[in-house]
Amino acid sequence: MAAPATTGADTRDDVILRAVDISKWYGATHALKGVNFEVRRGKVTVLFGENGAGKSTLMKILAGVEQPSGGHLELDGKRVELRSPTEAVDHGISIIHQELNLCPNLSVRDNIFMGRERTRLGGVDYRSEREVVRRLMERLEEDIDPDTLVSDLRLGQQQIVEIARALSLDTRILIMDEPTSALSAAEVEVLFRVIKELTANGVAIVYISHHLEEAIEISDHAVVFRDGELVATADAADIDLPWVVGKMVGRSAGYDFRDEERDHGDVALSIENVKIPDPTGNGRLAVNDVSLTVRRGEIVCLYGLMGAGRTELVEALAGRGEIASGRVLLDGEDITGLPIPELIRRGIGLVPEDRQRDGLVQSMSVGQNLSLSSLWEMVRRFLLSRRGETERVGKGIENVRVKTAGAGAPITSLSGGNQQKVVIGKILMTGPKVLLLDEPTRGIDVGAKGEIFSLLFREARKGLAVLYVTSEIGEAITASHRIVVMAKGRVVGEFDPRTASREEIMAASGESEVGLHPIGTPSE
Amino acid sequence: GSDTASTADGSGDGKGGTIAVITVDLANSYWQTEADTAKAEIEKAGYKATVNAHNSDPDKQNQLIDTAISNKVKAIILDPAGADESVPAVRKATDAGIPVFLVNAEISEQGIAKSQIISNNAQGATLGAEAWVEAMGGKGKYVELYGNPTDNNAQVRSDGYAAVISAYPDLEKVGQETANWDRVQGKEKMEGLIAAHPDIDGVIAGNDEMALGAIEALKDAGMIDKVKVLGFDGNADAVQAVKDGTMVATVLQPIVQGTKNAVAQAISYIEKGETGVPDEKQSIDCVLITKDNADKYTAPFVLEE
Amino acid sequence: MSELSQPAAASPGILSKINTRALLLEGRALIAFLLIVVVFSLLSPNYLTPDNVITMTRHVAMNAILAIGMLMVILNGGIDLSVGSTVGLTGVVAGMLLEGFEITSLDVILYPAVWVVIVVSIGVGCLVGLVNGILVTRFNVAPFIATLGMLYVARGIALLITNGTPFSNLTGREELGNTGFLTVVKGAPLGLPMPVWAMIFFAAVFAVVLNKRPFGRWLYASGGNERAAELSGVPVKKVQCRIYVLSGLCAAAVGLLLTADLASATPSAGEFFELNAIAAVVIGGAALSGGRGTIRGTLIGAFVIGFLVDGLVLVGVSQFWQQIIKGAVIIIAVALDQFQQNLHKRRSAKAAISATKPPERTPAPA
Amino acid sequence: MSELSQPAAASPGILSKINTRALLLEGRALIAFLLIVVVFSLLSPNYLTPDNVITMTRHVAMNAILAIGMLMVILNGGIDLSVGSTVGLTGVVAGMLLEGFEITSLDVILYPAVWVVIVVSIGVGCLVGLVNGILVTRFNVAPFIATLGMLYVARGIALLITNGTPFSNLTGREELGNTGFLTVVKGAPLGLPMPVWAMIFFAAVFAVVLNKRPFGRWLYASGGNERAAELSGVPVKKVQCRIYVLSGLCAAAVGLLLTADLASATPSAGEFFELNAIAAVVIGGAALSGGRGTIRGTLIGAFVIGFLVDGLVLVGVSQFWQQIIKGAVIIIAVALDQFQQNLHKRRSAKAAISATKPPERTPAPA
Ligand SMILES: Nc1ncnc2c1ncn2[C@@H]1O[C@H](COP(=O)(O)OP(=O)(O)OP(=O)(O)O)[C@@H](O)[C@H]1O
Ligand SMILES: Nc1ncnc2c1ncn2[C@@H]1O[C@H](COP(=O)(O)OP(=O)(O)OP(=O)(O)O)[C@@H](O)[C@H]1O
Ligand SMILES: [Mg+2]
Ligand SMILES: [Mg+2]
Repeated sequence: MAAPATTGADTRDDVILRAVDISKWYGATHALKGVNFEVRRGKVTVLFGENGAGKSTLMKILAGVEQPSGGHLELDGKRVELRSPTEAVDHGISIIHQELNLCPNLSVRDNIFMGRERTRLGGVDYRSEREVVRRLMERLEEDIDPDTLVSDLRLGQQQIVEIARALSLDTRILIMDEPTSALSAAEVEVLFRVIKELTANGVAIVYISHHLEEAIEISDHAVVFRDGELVATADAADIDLPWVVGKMVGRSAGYDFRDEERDHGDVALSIENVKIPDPTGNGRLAVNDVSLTVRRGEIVCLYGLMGAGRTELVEALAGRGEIASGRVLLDGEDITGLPIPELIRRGIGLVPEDRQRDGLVQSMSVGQNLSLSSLWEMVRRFLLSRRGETERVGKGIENVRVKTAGAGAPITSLSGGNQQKVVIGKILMTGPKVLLLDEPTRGIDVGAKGEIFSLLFREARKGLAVLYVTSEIGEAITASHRIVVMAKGRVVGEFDPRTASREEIMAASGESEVGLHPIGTPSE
Repeated sequence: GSDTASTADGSGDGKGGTIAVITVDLANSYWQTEADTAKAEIEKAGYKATVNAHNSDPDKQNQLIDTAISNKVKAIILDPAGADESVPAVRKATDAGIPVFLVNAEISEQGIAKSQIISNNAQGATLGAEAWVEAMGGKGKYVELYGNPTDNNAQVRSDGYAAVISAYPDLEKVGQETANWDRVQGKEKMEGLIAAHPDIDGVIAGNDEMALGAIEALKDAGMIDKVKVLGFDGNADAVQAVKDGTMVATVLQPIVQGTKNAVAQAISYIEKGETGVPDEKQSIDCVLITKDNADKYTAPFVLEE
Repeated sequence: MSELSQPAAASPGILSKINTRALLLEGRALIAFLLIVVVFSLLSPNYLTPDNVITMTRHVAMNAILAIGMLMVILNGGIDLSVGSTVGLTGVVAGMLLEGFEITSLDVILYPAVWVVIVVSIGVGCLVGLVNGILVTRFNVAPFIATLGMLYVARGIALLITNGTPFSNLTGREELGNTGFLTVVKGAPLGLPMPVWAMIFFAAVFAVVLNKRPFGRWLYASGGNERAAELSGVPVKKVQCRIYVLSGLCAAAVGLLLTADLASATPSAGEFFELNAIAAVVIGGAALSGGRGTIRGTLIGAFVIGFLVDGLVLVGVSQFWQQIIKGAVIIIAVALDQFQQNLHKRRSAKAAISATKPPERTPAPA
Repeated sequence: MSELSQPAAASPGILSKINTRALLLEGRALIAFLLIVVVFSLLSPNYLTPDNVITMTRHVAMNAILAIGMLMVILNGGIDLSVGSTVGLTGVVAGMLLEGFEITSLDVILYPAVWVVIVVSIGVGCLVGLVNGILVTRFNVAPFIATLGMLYVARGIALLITNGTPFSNLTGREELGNTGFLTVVKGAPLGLPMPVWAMIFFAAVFAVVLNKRPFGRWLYASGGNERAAELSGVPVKKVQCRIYVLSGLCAAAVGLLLTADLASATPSAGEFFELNAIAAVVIGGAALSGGRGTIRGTLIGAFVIGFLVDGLVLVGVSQFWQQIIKGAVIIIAVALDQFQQNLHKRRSAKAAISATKPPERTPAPA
């Protein structure tokens, strides 16, 4: 274990870790093409780049998770080989992975200390471990009991556990790959405070996020990646949003996308007094007496914090998870409690929150994923018609502009953004009347974001009713015709994005006082 | 067959108490008959009978004996699972004051069980072999289907056959396969043997099930007319095959008689304190079944005098 | 078999990924198979005689049919340990009906026609499968446990029906109009025994179902990622339930074929068939975790096992060694798979690095 | 058993949360167990007699020891089908050594001391496990297949060694100084038979390993999410390999106990023991997918099966019905679990709808 280099507030621009000419192949995918990258003591280096630019890959190499196909690493000017995460940790390098890496069947404490137990007389010293965890949680201003099972935590809280684990190692270099993708604004503030403490103690931070403003705010150094190459570096002082976006996509792209004004058709989806019990069977309501309507061609944003109950709501609308009371009408017909296939036939589909877990069949090709929901359309005389399928799939790929080697390419070979497009394309191929999207842009770069929203606008113009969940206020305001705010399972307000200010919307969601009221405690 | 299930109910749970019958494998008509006979005799004598099978697993046999002891049965009729492995089990029961009467197979120690009533496998094998050799005309190629190697009767019978056949130099054994007493395996293994030796004239099998499997294989290969098959046990299907002329002969194990004796001795021991038979080891000779006496076969494993 | 591969292979790209991988695995199984054939035909002149090949193929057929049913279940990430017992049970039911089914209450004896017998037995098989399916889908019992339980239950029922003694007069009688079971089910049209025809039939039908029917796609999808499949409108539960019925159906078919083959119905028939079936499926390149596997591969797997076992008998290897070799082959055949995949990955990686413009994509590890 | 539950239940223990959840599942097994005891003690006065309880517990013990080993493997999401064969093999090895191990080349016969015999047999068991482990970890063979192969191989070797006939004079001889195997391994200190002591010993040791040693946490972690465990520096492969060795060790212990119990070593000993062991583990609330399960639960599971089987024999249920009932109980015991969880969920859901003040949070079903 290398002790943290404590040089107090004095932070010279000295390089701790240097990646020299790193290249990485995955099978035939050239993920990194000879990258030179530096990590500086006591500084926050922020990586920008579209999906698939190679950010995570480089980070995995720095953390000993992946081995470079070419090039090498230098730690304090000495060449090092990091053959495993453990070796990296021993050199004082730790990482928060982009995707959660927790054991749902174990307690928070066990997750934080697994693999590096504190032992006393050959046995694990649970008491002292629990003590450490409690202190970590205090530092992160989360009241999570060390003995809670991780499976009982919300996504956001699980991400906090990941962060806590990284903090529990005394490291000189801390890599954070999308640490805030599921955090509330308040939780993000806490994290930033912690980061500042760390840097003050000379810890070097490498930070990746697709929340660009947020990332720019925390950065000392900015580094931009584009398809496997490092295309620009700059000091925080001389960068701004347009610059970053420009470098990322290689052209100056507008970050602002807004649908044109238009009056909407009649009500497509109407929800009446819906109540949904908490999925985890703790005797609480995830969704408490929610009513709302969406009109043809209208794009409604469901804004709120983690744990507001939006996922439960949209999932229940899509047929997963039972609706305990209230009803749901599609074009005036009661569709409450119908099975998923029937709902899809009738024209209501969901783009789920967790792409990998609920969106894609990893063992199948791009084409098979696209056609999965609309197979019945390709059946001729009891049999799937190959030609019919290839045609439709081809159209689908066109329609949502998936960048892929072809319909036969494995879905796992696509980057996050393109995978998301496939998930959306799959639902669109069923010709839905109502499209539900849960965090459709989570972990997706601006380029892809823009494309996805213009896609939604186009479909809306054709009369599709859209209801999307987001936790990004900017996205809520720019992309929607109407904003519905949920908090603690209830609808607490409705806003017109043209008139309403960010502040009042966030206030309504209870964002400002989230730290005081831990999420999940019952309302009133 | 009759229902071996209802034991708790049924006749005469009156005076005598229970006698435990532990046989080998109730999915096999031979032992099924053994069990049925025992049960019938026992209930005729006014006792209750429980029937179980150890499927030649000595550990299972152990547990069944244990349970019988717990059950305070009056006596145990046992078809042992292996001559050596069964010794401790029998001793345990005897030590617990429960007399054990062995049927069909023996154990490797004497003076523990009250009586060991065994069908004389060696003598039976000799009978069968002689009849088969005669049918073969004393010459030709043949193969052997061998029983479950962990069952010593497989060896005894095989040796019995060999002893007779060795006297005929013109009889050449060209192959041997283990078919574990089983008809399905008997057929598959025989098909393999036929492929390896298309020119065989005879088959000797350790029991009827394997022989019947072999006969099916020979029928399929259209060789049944020229190939002479020998079985052992004398179960209904085999006797039918003998009648049909597809099997030269089978050796009837006097299992019904043996079981009756065992039960009789058990009851007399319970009631009078002795088996009524001088010596513990009693071997009953097997009877050859050929076309000539096949029609005397009235019930499973029963041959009218 | 080649025409079975057709639908999959012909697919323009859509399926190509699965197949390129599948081909690798099957390739491996195929190598094992050829190896076996070569070795044994060198050891014994009788190994490759037409008669013996037909005999061995008949032995393979039974296992292959079970394996095809098993494949359905395994594609879904499940497993069916009850097929062996189902074989026994359905055979016994057929035997019982052929010998005459006594209704004690009315004391009449029914002698159903042969086709009725066949239908009923198949029905029983499907019923067993249905129970498995319901246990797995409705009661969320792990497939291993549900079918393990059924293994005992079905066998027990078979024993109860026969009470130990096999049904052996299955020829039926003219005046009862229930003759022909043996002749029909045991016939050998065009010199191929019925089991072989059955195998070809099942293979063809199930290959079409897997590659041409939405059901097949649903099965692969729910095996690959159940949650995603469900949310995409795949009737996951229905699929899951149906595959066990199909597996039961295959078992019933084998039960009938076996009964006819032995001209008698023993309750102990089919013991441990499940193990061979599973082995065949896995040797054929299927993943027990679900989502990966093909009919073609499964057939090859069945041939590997069948031709191995019969070969060992033919050359007269001792019973004991037969077991050891069989076990070893199962392991090696599957271990090869892994080895080959790694090799392949490494090679293509090398190729990519050295190449100026990289060769066509290779699947990322799922 | 209560003191075994100690480490798990005691709040400082690992997985204290898991255990509250596990309690539900075990509770279910416990109910089944009590039900069995009550029913049979009503049906037979001899069921609950001290002697019979000890007898039944001895029968339970062997299966329980195997089940404990099996639990290790299942916690990791694996399975070990080879334990039954390993029992047979190790027993045979012990028998061979006790009868005198002949080195033909030197034509001397070695009569190793009893402790040597025991050590060697245990060693053999661990070796079998090690091979399984290496196949699973190095060659990525699916546990089901690797251990299925070993099932055949180990049994085959056992048969080869004995050539079918059991070793039966295990008493040894004074002048050879290899006496005492039977007396030692078959003794019954304090009136409890050796197998029972062994069960208690194994249960205690493994409970400590699971709840107190880092190894335990590693096992639960790698069973819950292998990648996560690996990334956090858990030596996943090592853990995975070791559990198969442990399972082999347990099998070896049973092999010795069984041999002593039978006073002879048969190659066929231990056939199908694996199925009972697996059933015990699952009835005890473990998930075949890994990450969930406890020693305590496993013990209860073993008692459920053991006391059921013996009870059925005791009250004289027919062999055939015994099978059916056993299968049904296995299924029902596990189905109850699901049923219970759903019930719980529905209730809390209702509560949620109607409640003004909701009940305190309870852990979610895995
Ligand atoms: N395990 C893998 N196997 C094959 N290809 C991979 C693998 N991991 C990443 N890739 C490919 O490498 C490239 C870089 O991926 P990487 O995850 O580093 O991008 P990223 O910048 O992190 O994207 P995101 O912003 O979505 O996280 C992508 O084309 C991706 O498809
Ligand atoms: N795993 C869980 N354990 C306990 N409570 C949960 C869990 N998941 C969700 N909840 C509860 O259900 C409600 C909704 O949670 P959820 O995270 O789905 O909200 P959300 O609005 O969908 O947040 P997100 O931004 O992730 O979509 C909250 O009351 C939360 O406490
Ligand atoms: Mg990334
Ligand atoms: Mg959500």
